[in-house]
Amino acid sequence: FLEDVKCQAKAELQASEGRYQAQRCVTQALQTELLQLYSRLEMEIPMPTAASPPPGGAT
Amino acid sequence: FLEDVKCQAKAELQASEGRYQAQRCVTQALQTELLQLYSRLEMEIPMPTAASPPPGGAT
Amino acid sequence: MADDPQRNFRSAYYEKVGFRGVEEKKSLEILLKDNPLDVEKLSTFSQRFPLPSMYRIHVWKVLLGILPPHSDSHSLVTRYRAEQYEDVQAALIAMRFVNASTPPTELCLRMFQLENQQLPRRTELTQPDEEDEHFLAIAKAMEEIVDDPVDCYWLVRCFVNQFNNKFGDSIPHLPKSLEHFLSQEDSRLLAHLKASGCLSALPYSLWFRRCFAGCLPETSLQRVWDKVISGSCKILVFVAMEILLTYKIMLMGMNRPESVANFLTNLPQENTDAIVTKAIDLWHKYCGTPMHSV
Repeated sequence: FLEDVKCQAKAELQASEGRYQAQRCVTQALQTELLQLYSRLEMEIPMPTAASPPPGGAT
Repeated sequence: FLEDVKCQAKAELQASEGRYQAQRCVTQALQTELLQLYSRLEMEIPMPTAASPPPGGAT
Repeated sequence: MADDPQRNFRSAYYEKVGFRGVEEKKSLEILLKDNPLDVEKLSTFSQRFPLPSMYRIHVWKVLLGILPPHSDSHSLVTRYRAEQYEDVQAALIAMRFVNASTPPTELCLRMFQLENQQLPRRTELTQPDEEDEHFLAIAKAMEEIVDDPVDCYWLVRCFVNQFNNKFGDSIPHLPKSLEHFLSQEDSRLLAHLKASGCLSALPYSLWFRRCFAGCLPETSLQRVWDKVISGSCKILVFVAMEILLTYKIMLMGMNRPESVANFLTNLPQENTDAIVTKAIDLWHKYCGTPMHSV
């Protein structure tokens, strides 16, 4: 019976791990897309750099 | 003793789920950011696709 | 019950000779060998005794649930925690919220906001609000106490969450509680603070929202946080009261609320260990010493 509980716990943990890995793939795809978009924006539009204060540097 | 095993499994699962939930928050934040960037791109550059829709033919 | 002159004498003696610390360290080591760890006993220990610095971070992590009670899960859970940290940080970098030159405290804040789905839009980044400032102050102090950035983030995150969840409802009542205990310890001082209008100008946010982060140096602060993390917010009242009692003469000479507020926000940093020790004694005197045997 104890083995049973352990097996179940392991399966649940694996399922959680699987969900996590799937989300990670999504996240990575989104981050890649974000990178591309940023570089496109930077090429095509002069970025309003002056308007966006550097993080932490706001006064 | 059985309770003990269950408790341990639960704590591990919770930590794993926390990691998964954080990934979900990341996904959402990335999507929001992407959306914003796309709308900025569309406003500021005449998009190749957006330039050619027939007038009044918006779907 | 708290007035046990014999015990006080003994502990004062041991403290001088350094025995007390050794015995406490031994009993903590026994507790830490338990598997699973008895979180209840660990908090009782932490309520009663100062944590030896070599075990402090570990005990805090257990008390805050960053590490589970089962020691054989620690390496797995530590890996999960580290991955979560990296995932969130990587996303913030990708979104250009933070970069290599972002101060660690701000990184902590943004990560915390992202995980709570409260990240502001990057185009609408404004000045940190009051709540953010409290968070940043706590993060700054934690950063001084904890070397590892992953541990530091997790400790700040869980400290703030636990503090708000557990004590959120009590915090607004702490100023009244301070007034109550001060009336018993030193009614003259209280009367003066009231009459001069200084009582309402005391730095309550610094004391009761930031838990003295930025007010006490870290070596003293961590002994207060031992008590907060193990389950008491009342200790904050007694630290505040002991500060007032320690600087009574000075405060009695001040009549302008701004001067009092200014003095207390920029507290002299030399006397603070003694203040914390006396505050903990007062706290035990009024609230009792947790009696679980350790």
